[in-house]
Amino acid sequence: MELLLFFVILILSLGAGLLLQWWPSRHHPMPTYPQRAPFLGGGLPDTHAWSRFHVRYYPMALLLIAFEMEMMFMYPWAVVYVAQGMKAVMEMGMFLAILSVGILYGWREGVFRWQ
Amino acid sequence: MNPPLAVDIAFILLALFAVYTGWRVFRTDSMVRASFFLLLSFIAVGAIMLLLSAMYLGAAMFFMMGVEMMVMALFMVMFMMNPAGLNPMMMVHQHRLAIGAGIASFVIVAAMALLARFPHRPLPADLQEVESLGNELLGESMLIFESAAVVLLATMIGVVVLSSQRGRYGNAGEGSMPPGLDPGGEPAGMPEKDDEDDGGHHHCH
Amino acid sequence: MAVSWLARLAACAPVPVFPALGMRGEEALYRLALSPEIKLVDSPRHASLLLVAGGVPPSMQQALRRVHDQFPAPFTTLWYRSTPLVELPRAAVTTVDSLDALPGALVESHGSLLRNTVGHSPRLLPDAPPHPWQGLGDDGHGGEGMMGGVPYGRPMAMPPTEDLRDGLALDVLTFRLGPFFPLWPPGLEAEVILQGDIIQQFSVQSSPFPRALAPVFHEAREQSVAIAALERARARHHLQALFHALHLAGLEGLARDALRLADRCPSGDIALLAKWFKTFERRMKRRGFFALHLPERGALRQEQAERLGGFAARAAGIDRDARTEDDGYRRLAFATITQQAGDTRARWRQRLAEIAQAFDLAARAQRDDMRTAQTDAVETPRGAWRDSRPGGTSPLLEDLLPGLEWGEALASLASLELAALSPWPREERAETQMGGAA
Amino acid sequence: MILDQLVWPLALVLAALVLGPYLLAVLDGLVARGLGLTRGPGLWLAPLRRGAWWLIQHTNVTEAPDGRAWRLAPALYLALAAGGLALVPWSRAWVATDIATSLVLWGSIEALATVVIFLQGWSANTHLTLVGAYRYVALGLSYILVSMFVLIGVALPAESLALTQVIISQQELWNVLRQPLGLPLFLIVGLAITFRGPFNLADSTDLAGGTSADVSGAQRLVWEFARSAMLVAFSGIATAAFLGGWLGPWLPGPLWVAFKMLAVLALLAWLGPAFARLTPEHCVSLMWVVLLPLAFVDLIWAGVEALS
Repeated sequence: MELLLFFVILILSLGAGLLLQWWPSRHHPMPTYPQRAPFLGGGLPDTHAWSRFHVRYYPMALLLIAFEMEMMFMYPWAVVYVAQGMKAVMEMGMFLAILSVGILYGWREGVFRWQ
Repeated sequence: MNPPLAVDIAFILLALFAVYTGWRVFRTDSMVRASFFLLLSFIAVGAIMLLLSAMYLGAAMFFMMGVEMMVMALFMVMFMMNPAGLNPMMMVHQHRLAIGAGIASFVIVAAMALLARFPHRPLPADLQEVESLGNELLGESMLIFESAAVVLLATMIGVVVLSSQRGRYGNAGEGSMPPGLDPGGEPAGMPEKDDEDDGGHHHCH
Repeated sequence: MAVSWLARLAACAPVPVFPALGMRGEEALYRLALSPEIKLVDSPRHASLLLVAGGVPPSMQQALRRVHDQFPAPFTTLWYRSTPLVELPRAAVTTVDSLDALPGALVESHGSLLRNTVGHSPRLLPDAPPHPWQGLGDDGHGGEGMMGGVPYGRPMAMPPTEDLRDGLALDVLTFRLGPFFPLWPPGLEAEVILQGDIIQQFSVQSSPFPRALAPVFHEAREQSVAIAALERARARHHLQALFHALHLAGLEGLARDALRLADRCPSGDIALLAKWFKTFERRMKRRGFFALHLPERGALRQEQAERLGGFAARAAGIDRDARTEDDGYRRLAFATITQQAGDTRARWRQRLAEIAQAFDLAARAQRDDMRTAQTDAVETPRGAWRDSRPGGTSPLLEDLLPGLEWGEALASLASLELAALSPWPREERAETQMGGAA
Repeated sequence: MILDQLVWPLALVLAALVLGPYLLAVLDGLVARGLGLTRGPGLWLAPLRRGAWWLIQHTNVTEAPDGRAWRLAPALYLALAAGGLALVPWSRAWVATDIATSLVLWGSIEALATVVIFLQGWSANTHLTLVGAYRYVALGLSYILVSMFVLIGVALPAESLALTQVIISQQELWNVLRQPLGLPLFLIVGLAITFRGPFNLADSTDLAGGTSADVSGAQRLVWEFARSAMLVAFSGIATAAFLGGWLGPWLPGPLWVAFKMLAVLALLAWLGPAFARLTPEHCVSLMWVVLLPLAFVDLIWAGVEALS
């Protein structure tokens, strides 16, 4: 039941978003090529913008993947935390301490700076 | 239980959607589109999990795949030629092998689904899925859980070592120099002779 | 009737204006930034009006046509002290020569555009792709292979030989930016090569338009002038420069405050001005303006700083100021201020310190009615004006910007003054009037 | 039964989806007025006028865009915002989507928002939008960890991942007091997910509008609307997680929720333009080196508090 309503809300808003874009422009002609050129203050590009884009934060992105895996363990842990008491504290403390080492190491090696 | 008919219809629609988007992954020219078609496919599978009352696994699926497909798109665009598919291209290689492997694995999995005898163990109605998962993590599977932390730490360090150009002593390409043992002294722990052009290999750790 | 109802609603919206600044067009920008009914935007895609302010040299008219054609319909044009492009029909052109009438004219144009009483601007350039491609080549993309050809009219980006930072050579994006890029000095045109968001190469193709100074600087070359007037004009100049940097940093409110202060500079009460400026400076620091500029970004080398002169040299630790040679200033116990780092942050610290110093000097000079004693060297905000006016120095960007991230590069650019000094002073009219209003 | 489970929650979500962004635009107008950017009458009409202008302006097309993805991105962003609003409990009975893992589902909405914002900048195939898109991903991948830690913090005393349980656990003391670091950190997440103020890396001024630089007309309307709607959804989650949701004397629950959401929105509308935009490099360092450890501290605090 809840999921049905969630789904209905998603579809309604998605449809509204698309309709709102499509309806006003349904009779508009295709813009001319000069209009469609990228805006560069009067200048022109040599090439398409799509390219092998040099992402400058790729080590951070990889670090995140590892860290996020670990976060997924934390949600179930949070639910039983109070019931399990000290045991949960110890276990998660150890777990997080190990992973903090990873972040500290990454920071030390300049992972969060632009490569 | 919920009205079974609606759940069945939703399941079939989502399954078809997952298969369709999975197929589109290999039919599109753009790496970004391919990544996000795969994401859509995973989302459909996650939604099926929600339908199966695996509330945590389903939501976690959205979460994980959202981040992971984003990172995958970044790297696909970085390293693939013609990443946006401006020119027509073929996403798949070795067609015959791929088709054969696909059919074979489909048949095996389908046979398992149809022929295997699944135990009939209806779950108690008041099963708290997330809690039982948490208790498992803090109970029998604790060792696995903690060793996962160590494995992830190893992953993190590996990632940093392999990908980070900037070491703590400066750029790796410049040939890093650890500080001396005494002020102004010889760099500590260096080999006798430093090979100047090591071709961008990292020795910053 | 729904459309006319919508149009009437939209006609009252704040007027989205894209300013294309020509020579001596800044005054229009500063005036419009303080007009609440106008919304200045940075992309023609967001505007209903193209405002061309100031003269556009013939070599840049093609670029202007390109900007003009990038507006989505409906839009129209307005020309402030500028000659409209000849091919534009009369109906799509409004010309205005008075600064006071400008905001009103823009509001009027926007309103009549939406009420359909003024013509939409037509397209000027032919509707053709940059390169013919359809149906050519082996895949119909105008060439051969996976990376070849000109799909959709343009070639694909190709990898360079190396990368400045991490040696990972991926594709570079080569494009020419300007001369109407609103986030750097008007007239500057450059070929930029980006790898990721790092600038790999930057070559200036045309220098920014010469910058006109307040007439008092020109007078000072001919006769003795009041030091107070000179210093007020200096503070005003730096405050106006600050507007661009604050806009770039996303601090729109403070950017307007800088302009308001600048407008009060020529005739406002000097003690009050100094007090307001102190508050303004404090607020700027608190809101993280300096935190935005990482240390060592955009740092000038010694000889570059010397070539630039003025505040940029002093920010790099070169203790040189033509004011020290003037007896009038000496009697005011003028002492130069310097910074050491020479980077973007140091330049802004220097400029802020010089504004505060200018207010202080003006206050003391005004009390005793001090005047300058010499005319053969005047310290302008752009640098010392001795035998010749400070010239354009934009080629040093080719050295300075590579290796910087895009935002850092633009922030560094905003902290510098690279345009040559115009031989003619700025017209005083606007200034006295604003002074009168304040 | 049907009325309580379907009709009222749906009506409330849709009302919040339509009214919320409008009220946020009015609040933004008030803040702009405070900064001296606009003045004169028409505070309440200004958002409608702007919207009308966007509806009239033609939608731009670029040379070789990924057309479908480009049009889909704003609509998907709006759908994600609506999904977030669906998770907000309006009262004990009126919750559109009351599942056991709504906190995780909100986390996945945050993760997917990054994808959608990237898509908006990428699909245009123009230079400035592309740089904006990649910049935002750096931020989007960083803030998500902070958000997860902070939300796990509120799950500890509730012993549940459901927002309704989180609210019920705040009956004695709201989480904003019980976990004082939580709400400030979470507000930063709110600014980041809608790229406002210091975290406006996607649509920044130095890129002439960033991912929006080549977007016009109705597409821009939907984009800006979705961006506001996302902040409204965020304020709903913040209300439930930290401000006790429907809890409050005298008034009915949904009204309390609405008031608290408005307060959060007003705070964010005021905070946004108060600070200079951070550089992407700064942002990433800030998130990982400063805010993530602070989120650790918050979690430990929450843990100690929950056991005592």
